[in-house]
Amino acid sequence: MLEPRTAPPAALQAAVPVLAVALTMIAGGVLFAALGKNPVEAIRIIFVDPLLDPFSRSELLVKAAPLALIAVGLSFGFRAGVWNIGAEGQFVIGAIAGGAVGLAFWDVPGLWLLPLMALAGMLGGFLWAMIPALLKIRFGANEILVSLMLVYVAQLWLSALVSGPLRDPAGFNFPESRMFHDSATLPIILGGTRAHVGVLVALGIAVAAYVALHRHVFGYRVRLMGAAPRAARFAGVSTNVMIAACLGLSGALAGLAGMFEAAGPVGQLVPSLPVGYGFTAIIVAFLGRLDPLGIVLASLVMALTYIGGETAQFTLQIPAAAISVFQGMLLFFLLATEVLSRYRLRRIRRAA
Amino acid sequence: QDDPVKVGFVYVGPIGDFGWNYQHDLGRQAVEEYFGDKVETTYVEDVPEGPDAERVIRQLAQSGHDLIFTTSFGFMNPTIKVAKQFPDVKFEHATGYQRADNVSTYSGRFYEGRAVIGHIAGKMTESNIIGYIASFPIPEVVRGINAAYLAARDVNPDVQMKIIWVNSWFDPAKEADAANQLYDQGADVIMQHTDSTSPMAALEGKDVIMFGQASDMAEFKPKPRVSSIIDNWAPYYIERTQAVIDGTWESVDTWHGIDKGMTEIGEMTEAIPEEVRESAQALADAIAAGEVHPFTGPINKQDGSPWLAEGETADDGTLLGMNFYVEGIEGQLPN
Amino acid sequence: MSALLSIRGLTKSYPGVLANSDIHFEVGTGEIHALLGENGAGKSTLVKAIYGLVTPDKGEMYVDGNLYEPRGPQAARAAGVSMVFQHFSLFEALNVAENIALGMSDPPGRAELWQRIRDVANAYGLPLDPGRLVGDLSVGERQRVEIVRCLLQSPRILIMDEPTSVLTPQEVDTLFRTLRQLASEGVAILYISHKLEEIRALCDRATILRSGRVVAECRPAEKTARQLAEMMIGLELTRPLPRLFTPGLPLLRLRGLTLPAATPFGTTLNNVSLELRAGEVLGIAGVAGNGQEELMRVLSGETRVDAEKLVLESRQIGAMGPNQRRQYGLLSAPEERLGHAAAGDMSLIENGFLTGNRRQRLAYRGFIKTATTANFARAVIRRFDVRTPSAETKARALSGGNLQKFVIGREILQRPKVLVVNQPTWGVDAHAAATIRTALRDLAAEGTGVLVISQDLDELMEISDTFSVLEAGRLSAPQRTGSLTIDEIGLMMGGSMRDHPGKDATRADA
Amino acid sequence: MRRPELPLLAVTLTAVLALIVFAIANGLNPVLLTVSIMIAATPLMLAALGELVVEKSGVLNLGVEGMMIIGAIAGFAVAVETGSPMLGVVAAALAGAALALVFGVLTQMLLSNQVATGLALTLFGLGLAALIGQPYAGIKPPAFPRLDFFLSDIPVIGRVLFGHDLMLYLAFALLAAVWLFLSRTRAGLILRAVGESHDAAHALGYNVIGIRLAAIAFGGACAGLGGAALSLVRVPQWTEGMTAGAGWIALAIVVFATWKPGRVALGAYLFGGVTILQLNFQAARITPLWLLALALLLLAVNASVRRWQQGRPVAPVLGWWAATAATAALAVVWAPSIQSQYLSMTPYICTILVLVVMSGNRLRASLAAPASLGRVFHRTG
Ligand SMILES: Nc1ncnc2c1ncn2[C@@H]1O[C@H](COP(=O)(O)OP(=O)(O)OP(=O)(O)O)[C@@H](O)[C@H]1O
Ligand SMILES: Nc1ncnc2c1ncn2[C@@H]1O[C@H](COP(=O)(O)OP(=O)(O)OP(=O)(O)O)[C@@H](O)[C@H]1O
Ligand SMILES: [Mg+2]
Ligand SMILES: [Mg+2]
Repeated sequence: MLEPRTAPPAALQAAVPVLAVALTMIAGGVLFAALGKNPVEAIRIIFVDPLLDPFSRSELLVKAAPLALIAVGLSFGFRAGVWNIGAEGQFVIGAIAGGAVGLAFWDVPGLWLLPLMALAGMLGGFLWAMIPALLKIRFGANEILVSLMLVYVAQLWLSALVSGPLRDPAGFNFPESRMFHDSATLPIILGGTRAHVGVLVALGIAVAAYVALHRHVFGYRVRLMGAAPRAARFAGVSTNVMIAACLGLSGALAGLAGMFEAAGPVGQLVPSLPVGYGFTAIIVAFLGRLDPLGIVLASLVMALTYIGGETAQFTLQIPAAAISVFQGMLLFFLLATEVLSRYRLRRIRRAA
Repeated sequence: QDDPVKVGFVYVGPIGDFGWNYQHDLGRQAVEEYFGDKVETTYVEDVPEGPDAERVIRQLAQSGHDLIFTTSFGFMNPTIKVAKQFPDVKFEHATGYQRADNVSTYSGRFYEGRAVIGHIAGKMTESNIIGYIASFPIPEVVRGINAAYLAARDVNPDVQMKIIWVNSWFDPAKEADAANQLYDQGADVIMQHTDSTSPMAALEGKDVIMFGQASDMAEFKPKPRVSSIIDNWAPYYIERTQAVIDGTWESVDTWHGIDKGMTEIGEMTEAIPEEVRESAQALADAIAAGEVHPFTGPINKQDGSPWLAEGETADDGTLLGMNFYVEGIEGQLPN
Repeated sequence: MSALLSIRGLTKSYPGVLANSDIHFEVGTGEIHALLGENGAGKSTLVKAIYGLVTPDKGEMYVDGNLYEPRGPQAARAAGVSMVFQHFSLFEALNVAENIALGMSDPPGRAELWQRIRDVANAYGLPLDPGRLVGDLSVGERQRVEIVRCLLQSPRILIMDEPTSVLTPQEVDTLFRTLRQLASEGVAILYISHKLEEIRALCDRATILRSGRVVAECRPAEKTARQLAEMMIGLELTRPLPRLFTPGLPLLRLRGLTLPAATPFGTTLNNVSLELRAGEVLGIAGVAGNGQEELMRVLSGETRVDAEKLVLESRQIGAMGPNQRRQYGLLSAPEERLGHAAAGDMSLIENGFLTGNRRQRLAYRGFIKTATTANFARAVIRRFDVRTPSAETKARALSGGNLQKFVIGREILQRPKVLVVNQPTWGVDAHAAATIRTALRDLAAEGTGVLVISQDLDELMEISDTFSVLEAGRLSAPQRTGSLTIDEIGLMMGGSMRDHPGKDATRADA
Repeated sequence: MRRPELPLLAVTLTAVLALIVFAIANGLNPVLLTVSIMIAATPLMLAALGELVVEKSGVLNLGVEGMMIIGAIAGFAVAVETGSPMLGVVAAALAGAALALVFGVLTQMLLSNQVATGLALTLFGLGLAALIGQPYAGIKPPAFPRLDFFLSDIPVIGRVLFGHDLMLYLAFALLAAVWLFLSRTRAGLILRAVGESHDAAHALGYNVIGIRLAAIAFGGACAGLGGAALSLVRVPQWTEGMTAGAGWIALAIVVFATWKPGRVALGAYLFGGVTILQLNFQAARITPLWLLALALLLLAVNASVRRWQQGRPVAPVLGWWAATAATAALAVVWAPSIQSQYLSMTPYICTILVLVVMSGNRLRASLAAPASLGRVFHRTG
């Protein structure tokens, strides 16, 4: 029998995700053993080894930054009951918009270029997210489906652009843009690695989001709308404004992440730029319990499973698919254990 | 020295695709078999072209690999970037055009194979409609379409080509749909420049002939698969590994065709009439011997403007950047 | 009188609450037996146990002297027990016949079911069209569906949990006639209500619960309502004193508002006008579902209308949202405590911020002033005697009456110019209700205009100076309280007003 | 025919006519085209019917994609191993149901968020299917039995109605069954009641959680069948990620259909049609302008019929017709070369457009939508 808790203890709130990760390790171990791999070694390679190697550590940041950035944006909407499932598309559009600016001023030096690209990226993601927002506000169209359909559209558009207008003129017609010039490439913060300033920006935004969520009227409205939509309307929160704000915010941050990815690790526009950060970020958002600081941690854990998973692939030849199963399990366990923080387990007594 | 040479392979898709990646992995297995204890090979499959590729390549470089094959066009820039940081490691990038002191490029002249199957198609089509499932409008694919069309037209002036672009190297559902549509539109020969076997699976049992792509796709013999264009990387991989062992490795640009066996024509089945099999084999031999070039003038571009004069053959530069249809192909090249 | 149902030592606990503790009582054939008690006394828990929805921790139940242990409602129905619920048991998007079929264990075929519904409905004077969507029915008609659903199963024990809170006096009469007829046919009826006069009129015996225990048994007809109430709460009740009413300047004016229904089952407001003056308590009577929700939303600002339709003092505020209205002094408290007036999963402090933000200046440049906000909530808790462990407690954890005190107090403490409340004491027990009513009267005495929407005529008679009736989206002209009898008002609530438009045309006090 | 269906009927007829005109104008065989569309629509229809039942019970399971792909691989693997496509179909249904029950346990018993759990299910299903499927890539499945009668030889009708794979008939049988179940049976009534108000259903003694779990399992089985229709009939082949968004389209179809089984079939055919047609557009040089003209035409027909039906003047709609004509005229004179990526976007853009049009009438949509959809049910007591 489950009964609702009135006030979940803080310690439990923190312990629950840890429990989920622990259970995933166990279940994942069983999975790897079933594949004929040494489970202890596999878990060690996935969860520990990347932390010991300096390069892997920097890569962790590179991988976690876009995840955190997108997930922080999504968390506001998820709290308010606005389901943006299409961050991947907004990510792509952000990359296109930021990248197009970078290509337009290809060999123009200047410190203004990167901020301009970042703005363009955010604007692109924002506008792309406004499509589901406006359709929902005006026609009541389901934002889950609209934003998701727009992912495919964005990806095809990127593909069309890099094999058309944005194609590298010296690239033998291959579908990719030219490499960005130095002034359009994100500065590296750790020499010899790929860790770029975007990592710092993501961290800063997460902190700002934390403050906004817990100390600002905007965050209050978001939480209120999620907790009790009618009460939110009564409190003067406009549902439409919130739909637009939540979708717009998550779109802008996803767009920024896309621009960072293009101007950072990749350094050009390619059709394969999106690798699913927008979808993974949904998991990260829930793994971080929709709290910006939790999300930062969750994005690091998630990045760990990716990087560790890659290493496990070529050291133990664990197939890539097993790593996705492993990540799916992580989310299941998280969702399953969350019940513990919201409800208390109680034995049912039955009268004799 | 006693240390085995470590050779790494980076694949863009699953090795179980029975197409492009599968063939590269056959090459890797051939290296293992040939050198035995002297080498140690590693592969990473399903590496998306994009931000993760650089890390994977770099981790291979860092973990003591001496020679790394990156087997997809999208790995070009990451390979170059990593190569700069690891000057002692040798890199080999497939299908790209950028080289460095420690980066070679290699690819096959698959258009030679296309000419051979185009020849078969031209001879065998009864509806005079050849269907073509195309992936992306990059030079490699456009070259294949032109080569196949020219060879078919040589033996059958009435031939017509219908092309469907699926915008994917590997999307079985879409490829199957495209195959069905081409069939419904009357094509009785269908070629593909995509990697899955689903078009054949979809048209199995229908009155149509098809060709394996990248790998032999022998499972669909004798029909619809009547022959195939096979990418055979094994000899090249063995040769380059040998060069590293011998210390003679140098940065080169390799573009081999039927002559060196990098492009192979798969077994022609009984479904092809004896006489066609012979003429097709003769064409393949002639190409291998350098007597015939699939792009030999006179050839006009689609808009009617002259490209190659009588007897003139195309130079590699133009072929590498080919972005036009030749005269006679209908439809616009999506560009 | 033989005991048809007897309960022995029934105990049920919820975390932290002993909802029922060692309950003993008996109901005989043909008896109408009342269960009385303040909010949370355990009445619903007890009847749910009888209907098989709650498994008791201890104790036995006997029907006809045989041990009765229902494993679920189906088993209860098989044993001849039927129940009309306090909340939730109809499906709006399904039709009457479907709703009834769902409440039966073994419904007959469609044609036969329709016929039987008509037969039973006519036999008891409860006309119903089996084909209509329940969502389209008035609340009184919905109650009929529930009752017919029970009657169709020829129950031997009929449980009614607060069935009349939504009925007009005339509908209550019909219901009582039905119940007496059933009792005369030998059905045992367990009847729960907070309306003590009804209990006195209807019930043969009453069992009184307090904090989950039986504290008394009596014959209600032999007691006054006041005595019954005092037995329930164990305290003496104070009543607001009658007060002289001198209307001040007009504060709030709604002019000829017509508003189409916003939801499929909503009500259309039809040319509604009203005027509220300083120091006036204006009551709006009417059966729920006649436009109360819609009117409330128009006044609170959740539904915006043309600016000039609604005027506060001299300001046109029709197009403003709730916050701007609050700024200018129009505050409101909706009927639904959890989920509308307050967010259940948020703390009282956060719920204080919910409407207090503007007027109490709880935020600076959008950043919430934590200390000020907490102090505001604590002030409400102190002033209105809200029983809660702390201000950090989630609203959900409070009892209904206490949360209602918090919600009303939150608005009153903000010194409104006009306060609009909907069902301020709905489902609230006598003690908390008295506190709230007194607070509203005090507020009016200080010059605030108070608009009370309520279905409880006794309440309106007690606190309002003037009142109007809302029926089918139309609002009657205001009457001076006391100028009409409860029966006359009841007729108006039931729709007779449309036949006598002239009667209410002028203000009684003008 | 109930009157509200009239505009829908008109729009459908116009679309079918446009299809035939398009086919004939481009030398395509309309019959073959129709058959292709039917094959493409079947997996969508199966999955969407299952999801319809789930949503009618008040549960939103966004994991359709995951359940479909599990069905695709399970069906494929079992068919290959046993050589029997029928066993494969059974296995696909079971596998889909099993995965759905993971969702069921999480959301119904552990009260997790349905949206998040559904997404997790999709991710997990895609990964698990890829893992199981590794040995099956590129393998040829056993051929699926066809129902071929002499009737198949009747011109046009024969080819359209007969001689299809069993899956297609299964989909229509399922359509009839779901329709009958929901509208004619007591169990269907109870299911709808649970979706309408779980609290009321609980108070009347229905086992809300049990009923929902059964619906979820059924939905999973249907999605699994849809996956099998893909891997055993439509493609027929196993490859990683082969559902490629079909599960999401199935979800969109349920919204499009305003929770009515008949419209689910219509929706599936519409989407199947667009998917197939966009491949033909390339050869036929259909530009987005033509598609825009078609969209405008459908809107114009819809608005005109609706107004005519309501007895309102039709004149204000002339703008739509004029826009249609102008766009069509422009499309005739101006046919710019178009990158095929833009044509590949059409199924997705059409999905969005249709969602918008269907959501337009909020009052009606809210009537049809199960009132408890997506809400967590917590049983107390
Ligand atoms: N499902 C539940 N879980 C926890 N506590 C409950 C539950 N149901 C009732 N309670 C608690 O049990 C006590 C008795 O509740 P019950 O609903 O029986 O009161 P009631 O007498 O019907 O009140 P009202 O007059 O408000 O209807 C209350 O304190 C209530 O908060
Ligand atoms: N959803 C929102 N997100 C962020 N900021 C908001 C949002 N809604 C309003 N704001 C800003 O917060 C402040 C207060 O807004 P509020 O809605 O209380 O203003 P208002 O227009 O008076 O309200 P109402 O129209 O409900 O009366 C304003 O600065 C407003 O711009
Ligand atoms: Mg009660
Ligand atoms: Mg405002």
